[in-house]
Amino acid sequence: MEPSIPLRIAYAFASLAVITVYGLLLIGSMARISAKVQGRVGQPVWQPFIDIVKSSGKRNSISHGVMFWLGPVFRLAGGVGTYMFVPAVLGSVVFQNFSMSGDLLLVMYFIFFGQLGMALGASEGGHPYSAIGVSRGLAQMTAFEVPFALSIISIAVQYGTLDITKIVMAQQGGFLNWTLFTNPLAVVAAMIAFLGMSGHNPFSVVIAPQEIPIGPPTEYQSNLLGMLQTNRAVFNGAKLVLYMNLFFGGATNVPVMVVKTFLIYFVNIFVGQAFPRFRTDQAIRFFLGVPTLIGIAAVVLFAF
Amino acid sequence: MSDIKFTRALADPDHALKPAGRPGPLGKPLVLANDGLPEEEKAWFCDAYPTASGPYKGILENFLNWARSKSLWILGFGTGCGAIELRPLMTSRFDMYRFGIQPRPTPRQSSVFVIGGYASVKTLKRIVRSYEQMMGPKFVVALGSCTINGGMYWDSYNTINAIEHYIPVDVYIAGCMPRPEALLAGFKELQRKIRRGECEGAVKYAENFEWYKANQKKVIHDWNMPDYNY
Amino acid sequence: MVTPLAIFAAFLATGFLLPLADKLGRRVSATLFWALLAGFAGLAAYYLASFVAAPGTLEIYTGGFEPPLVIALRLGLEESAALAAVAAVALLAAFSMRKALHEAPVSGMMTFLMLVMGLSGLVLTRDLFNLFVFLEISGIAGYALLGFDDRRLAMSAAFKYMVAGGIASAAYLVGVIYLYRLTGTLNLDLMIGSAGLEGAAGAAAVFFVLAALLVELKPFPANGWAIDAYEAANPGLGALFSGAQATAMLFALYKVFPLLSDAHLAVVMWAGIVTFAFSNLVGLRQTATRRMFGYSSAGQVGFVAAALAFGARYVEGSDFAWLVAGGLLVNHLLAKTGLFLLSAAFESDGDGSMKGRPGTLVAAAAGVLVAALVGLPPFPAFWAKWDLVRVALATREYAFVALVGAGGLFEAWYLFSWLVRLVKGGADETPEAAPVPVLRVGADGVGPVLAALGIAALGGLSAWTRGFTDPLFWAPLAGGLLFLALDRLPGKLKALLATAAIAAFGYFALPSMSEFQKLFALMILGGGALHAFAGGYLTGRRAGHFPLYVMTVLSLGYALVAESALGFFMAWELMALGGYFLVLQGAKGRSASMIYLAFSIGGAFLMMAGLQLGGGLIGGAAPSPAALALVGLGLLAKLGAFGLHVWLPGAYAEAADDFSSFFSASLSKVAVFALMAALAVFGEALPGGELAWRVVGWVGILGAVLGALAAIFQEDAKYALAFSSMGQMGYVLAALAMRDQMGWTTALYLAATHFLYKGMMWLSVAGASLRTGTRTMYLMGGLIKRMPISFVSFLVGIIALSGVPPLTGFGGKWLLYHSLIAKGWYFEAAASFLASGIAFLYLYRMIHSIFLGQPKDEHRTVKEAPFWLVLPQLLLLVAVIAFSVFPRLILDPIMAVVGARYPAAGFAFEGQTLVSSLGYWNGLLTIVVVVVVFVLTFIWMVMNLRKPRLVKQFNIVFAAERPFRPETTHFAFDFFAPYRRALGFLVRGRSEKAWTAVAGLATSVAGAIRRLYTGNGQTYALHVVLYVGILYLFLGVR
Amino acid sequence: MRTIPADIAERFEVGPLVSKRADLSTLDVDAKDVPELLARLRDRHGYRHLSFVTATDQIEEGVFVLTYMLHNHADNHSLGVKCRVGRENAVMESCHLLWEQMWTYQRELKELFGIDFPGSPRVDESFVLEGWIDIPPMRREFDTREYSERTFPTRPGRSTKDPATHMKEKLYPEAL
Amino acid sequence: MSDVNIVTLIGVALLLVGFYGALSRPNVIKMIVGFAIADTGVNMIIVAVGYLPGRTAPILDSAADAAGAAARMVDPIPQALVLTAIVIGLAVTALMLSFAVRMRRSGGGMAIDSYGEQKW
Repeated sequence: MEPSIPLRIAYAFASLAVITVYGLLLIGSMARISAKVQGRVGQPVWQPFIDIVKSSGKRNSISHGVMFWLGPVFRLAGGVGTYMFVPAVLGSVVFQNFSMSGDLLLVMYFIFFGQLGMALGASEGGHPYSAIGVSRGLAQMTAFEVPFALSIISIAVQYGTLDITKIVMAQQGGFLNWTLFTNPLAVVAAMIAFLGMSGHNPFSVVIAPQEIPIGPPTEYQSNLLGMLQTNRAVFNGAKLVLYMNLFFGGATNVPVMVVKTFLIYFVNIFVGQAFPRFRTDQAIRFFLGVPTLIGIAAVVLFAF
Repeated sequence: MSDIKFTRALADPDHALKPAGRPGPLGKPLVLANDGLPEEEKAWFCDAYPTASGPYKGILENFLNWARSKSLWILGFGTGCGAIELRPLMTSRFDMYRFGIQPRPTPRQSSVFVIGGYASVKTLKRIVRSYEQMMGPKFVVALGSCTINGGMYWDSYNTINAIEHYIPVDVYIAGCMPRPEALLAGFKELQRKIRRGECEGAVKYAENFEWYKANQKKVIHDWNMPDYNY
Repeated sequence: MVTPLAIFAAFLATGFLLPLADKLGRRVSATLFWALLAGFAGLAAYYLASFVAAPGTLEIYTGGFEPPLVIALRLGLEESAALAAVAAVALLAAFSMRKALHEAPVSGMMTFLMLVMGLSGLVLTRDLFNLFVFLEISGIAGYALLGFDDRRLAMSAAFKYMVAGGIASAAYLVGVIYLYRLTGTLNLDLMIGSAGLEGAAGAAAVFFVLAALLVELKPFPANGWAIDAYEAANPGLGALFSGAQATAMLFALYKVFPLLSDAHLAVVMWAGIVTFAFSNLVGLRQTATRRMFGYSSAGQVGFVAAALAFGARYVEGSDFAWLVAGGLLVNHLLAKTGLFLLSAAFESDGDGSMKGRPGTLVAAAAGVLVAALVGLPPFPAFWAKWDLVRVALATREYAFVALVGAGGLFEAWYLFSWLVRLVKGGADETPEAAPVPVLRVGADGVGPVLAALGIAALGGLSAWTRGFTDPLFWAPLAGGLLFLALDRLPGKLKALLATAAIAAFGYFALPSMSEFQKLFALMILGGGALHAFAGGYLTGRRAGHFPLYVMTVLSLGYALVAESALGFFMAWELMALGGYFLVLQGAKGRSASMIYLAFSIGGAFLMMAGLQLGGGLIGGAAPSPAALALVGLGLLAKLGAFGLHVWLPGAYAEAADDFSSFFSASLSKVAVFALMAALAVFGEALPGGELAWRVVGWVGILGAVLGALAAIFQEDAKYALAFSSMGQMGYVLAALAMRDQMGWTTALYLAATHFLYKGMMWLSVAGASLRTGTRTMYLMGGLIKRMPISFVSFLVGIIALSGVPPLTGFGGKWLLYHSLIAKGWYFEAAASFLASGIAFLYLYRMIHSIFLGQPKDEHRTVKEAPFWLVLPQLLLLVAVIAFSVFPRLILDPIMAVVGARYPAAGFAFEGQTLVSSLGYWNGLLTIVVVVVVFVLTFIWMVMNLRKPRLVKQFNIVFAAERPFRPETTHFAFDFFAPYRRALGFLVRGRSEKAWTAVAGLATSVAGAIRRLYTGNGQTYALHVVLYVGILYLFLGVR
Repeated sequence: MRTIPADIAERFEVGPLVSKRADLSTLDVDAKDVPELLARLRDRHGYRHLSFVTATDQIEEGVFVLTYMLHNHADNHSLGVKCRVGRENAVMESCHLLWEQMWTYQRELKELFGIDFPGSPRVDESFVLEGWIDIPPMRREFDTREYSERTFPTRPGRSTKDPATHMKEKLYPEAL
Repeated sequence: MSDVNIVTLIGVALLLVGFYGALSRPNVIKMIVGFAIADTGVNMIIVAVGYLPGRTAPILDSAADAAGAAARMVDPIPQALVLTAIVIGLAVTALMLSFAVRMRRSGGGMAIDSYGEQKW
């Protein structure tokens, strides 16, 4: 049964609230896990909440122009929108979001919406480091898109569809039906791409705090920064849910979603804690090397 | 080449510390003069007069103060030898992250400025600039004797003696150098002060802007920046 | 009717009278001279008119006996036409030489008259020995005139000429006397069909005559003496040699054709076409104008001879000779005469430098002459070439066709280079030199202009007689002429008028169009009108822009509706020509326009060959893979497909900004149109089958990837956009190559949306570079505050182009990936992902470098782009938004068009949702969700703002320092340096290098070949002797 | 025992070679001979490395003593070439053409001592002190304490204690 | 058909000798001489072609009257032609010589290869 429009909007807000809270807690807990790896106690898991409150509670702010203000708006709208286009929980009316707008391609391209807007806002700040950060970020993005795209093509071939819901449906009925087991090469390629997407080590040269003070958001502060921090949670959530749907059988209820996304995200931390940072050109070559070959293999395996 | 002129500094005999917290003069101009800049450079910098925001009162403000105290982002700017004592704070032994303290590379996003020991005149210029670029409310922790009364550099020709003449300071941590434990204690003290609503350095700075600026300009002779760095 | 014998009588009498008259004063003798020439011309015109009115021949027997006892003359339509040509050129040449003739001793005028008389005799006589006499008369007069002004160069050239002429006449005499011996007559008509010609002796005798005539036609490589003569001659005399003498000689050759066997004719044909190809090849290395014209003349005469021989071999009747050889000859004659006269007026010295720049009228005449000579429409050679190639392909003379194409390409290259030097002044190496002053040439310009007018009139006549009576066909030319006439009006007014003209064309053309044509008409004519309006953005007259622009747009329009392949092809060539001149008008357009021209002409020739091969007619042609391959190759060159793209960036970037925009947004689509139409006509089979289409697909995808990659490394905004266009058209090509409902829907959608957003982006950049005075991106920056509308337009453009939802671009990406994956082209899809990722890089880089970042001090006071640029952008913006919200607005017509060809399989609409076999996309819902989320977020941002302070450009955290200059703070130069390190090796211009190597090979070969021309008269004589010997061997072998 | 090389001894009026350590000697020379001597030491005697250039203010004698410290990597020996320059209008010939890094030292000497090196690159720009307007601070007639008191407001109540006594008082008051 | 007679052979030989001279002697005057010789050769060939064995010269006199001319005379036309050819040849030779003189006067040498300024 299709819910009415107001109800659907209400559901969307509820869904968004859940993913925001969960995303922030996820970031907090991952920071804490990292701390444990380094032998520290680490920050409280709710630290991201406090940080956002603090940022939003700043008493003054500066702006470099209209686009500078719109940058975080684009970014957050991009994050929220991405999430809105992904069905988070299979069969749940509340978490269905607005996934009827389009299929996987819509989600993949909408990811760029926020990035582009943010890049423009950062640009208007006029800070050279912002532009350098954007340059690195975009450059890296083009590279990890390749294995990711190959992986997507592989599963599109495998399932004969780009409809996320259908892909999830096809993976139901036991964990052996997950893409992880039916198409492991595609999952490997996509997970490597995911490392780049998340910007953790070894692909963190974009924000490289030691040389270009945190890259694109160098000039952002106050509630604009707060929006960026919020987006990080929502956007992470959206991406994780997408990955879960595509590769790990999706979820039929919220707890399963929580567990699965947590584990997916954990891969980042696991790798990030163990590796140093690539330079941009190294990262590009890396992604266009072995991960791309794996992706090609994944396509070949299912296409021919 | 040999026409160097040895001139005495244009000294101001009035070294007395004016009472803190005094309300600034009424009828402040809306626009800064930015005399230090050549005419063609003035268009590059914002020339608005800084205004005080706050202090505020109320439950919301108390909540925000709590949040501020729990989320202290240190500007990653090692101004003196004391910066070396900040590094251990990140290690597993001291782990400042526990208290919500973490370094941040840009003043725009930082809330705490740690003056790491002696500040030469040359550094002071950068301190002032970075401090002004931080968003309020902002807090200053000055560590080491040098920031309090000049310390071992008390008679140096290029090290200032008391930092609070140039920017407002919330917490001093004495020692030469103070150990990381002392730093942690200082930060805890800062958190308490913030929660009590006593850390209104930004407001003080804005209200006594002329006084601070006069002090700064007295020692910084090549003032090639706007009077207030947004 | 006055007997033609009167001509000789009059010339001889005047020749003897002139010295007497000269005693009475130069004025008297000059009057006599001019009167005779004018009378001769009048008589020739009268003959021509009367024979056109009443065809027939007039046989004249001198002395009242019948041949063989007397010398016979013949005057018919052909002869009178040749006489008229000789007379016309003689008049023009004499006019050009008037000063020299008036000042020199009277024998100069006498010799001139003798030359003209000799040439007339060559045309008229039917007696072989008499032919020899006239040959010698004209020859001796020619030598004498050549060396007349006592320059050492001229004299040595004349001597070399005489040496070669001596050998030729010896051969001729030997040949004639043996013919006489074998046939018993000297009369050509009696000789034809004589039994004496049979056998080896007859063939040998004929060969000697033929060889002598061929040598006189200056065949490659035995033509060094002729080239020297052309170079040394007074330009007027050069015109006479190249025009009149060549005509007469060709006519003489044509006369003896009936004597020739097929083997002889083959020798003529191949000798002629080899001369055409190789003379022009050698001409590539030439900078001295007259020597260059000499090579060109030798080539053209060879071409005509080849066409004549070809016609004699393969085509029944004389119509072919009339149409083709006559067309080519009259074209060459007028064009070369005009060019020689132009060089007389503008050339300062032999080194190719010019005294000044011509005014608009003379420049237009020069353009007409060069274009005509190269065989571009609508001039006679174009039509002749079309027929020649058709028959040549039908008779499977592929090597012949290839040589025709190659020679034309070489000739186009150096002639247009010369034209560039003429109209832009200076040498090629100094494009930045100070503007050359306009040289007023006065009366000296009359000759070239008359020649241009004549050639244009004849061209128009050719078109008309071929049945092109459709007003739409004439619209481009009429439009161009109209705006040439209106060129004095202010630019803004002309912009409005041009908009109206294009709209009017659309109004008349639209009713007859199919849906498919209408779709492209929207892009091409709609875009044409928009950009015509945008053309008002510059102040001043914009002399010469609008005639060319209107001609180009309207010929594109006609290309859409053309019903015959010839009509289409002529529109196509006209468009290429207009585009070339428009690129040339750009400040640094020289080399870009030349490369564009080379690819246009090469591509067009392939296309012509393909069209001919496929039957020559749109509709009713048989499917032909070879035809499709050739036409497709020609179209890929126009599309800028990978490998054939080297002309594209320069041409797009160096044209005027508004034309760049039209070029990229609209003009490139006509290749898509033509490709789709060609598929409909010639079938879908390519040589190589499905694999070939896969290759085409990959060519498209590689173009997309490498175009985008090249774009990110550009510092020049227009080059970046140009490479971007190349990449975008690559997607279109790949989609086209899929050849199914999904693929074509994608291709059309991509083409249509590319038209919209690329137009916005180009115009926006045009505004920015107009206001800042630079195209280099890192010199701009921070223009958002000064040019907000341009910024918004560019922003919407990049969002649309990059394919980010919710704007139109995403539809394109969605369609592309769905169709690629559904087709099973998985790796193409992956490469497209990479390409569209890379597209982000240059898009961001452009908007950052131009509109964001640090504004420069000198741009602090720039204004928003002119209204003329802003309005078209806003219109396109509205269209983009409308199509974004309601994708069905554009997809429904496209799917209807595609549905007419391919059955619906794959894409279908369910309500507002577009559904494919793989997924779905609801454009309306997407945009609603995005807008709602965006608005809510925006409200949240505004509500949370605390004391926002708008700060200035240097209020940035600069590592506790302050920035010192905007130039050093704006991070924009070599923006993607890491990318260059990682992947820059992919775009080191390998295609450019490959093509440069090809061009280098051609010029090296030319350089090697021209070592033959040592300048030594004796060597030249040896060449002639050897040439005759080798030709004889060829004859024997055959 | 190191000796002055013969070619140097015969060309320049040099003082005795004073050996400070096994690997360090100094040599007094007239200021006008310095560039030539340095060039010869660098090119002929292996002192290719310029360690530093510094000055000492001999206010009593009215001169600055400039020390050019060179190092010979081959036999691990440093040689300080010393010369004396008058304090009033102190000018010394620039040697930046011998070692590129020399200009940095010369710029520093100009700022801190007021010794001018005409022709040295950027010698008149400020070096470590931005906007210094007093007499060069390393001159001994410059009273740094007076300057500091005059320029930098200080906190009243400052006192100085001997650290050892102070800590004893603090930690072991009973021992006193 | 017996075209081969001694005059033809000499004519051909002269033609070849003339051409050889024109092609091998760099001296301009010698080249002209070569051409003159070749011309003569051509003329001889022409005359020889008109020659019919055992017939008389084409002059209407006692040896041949108007009625029997066609049977008894050699072909007169080549002889008529050769006159024209000789005249033309003479004109050409004269023109060449005059050019040679003027070229020499204009500062060039006597050798043909000193007039190679125009090339390529």
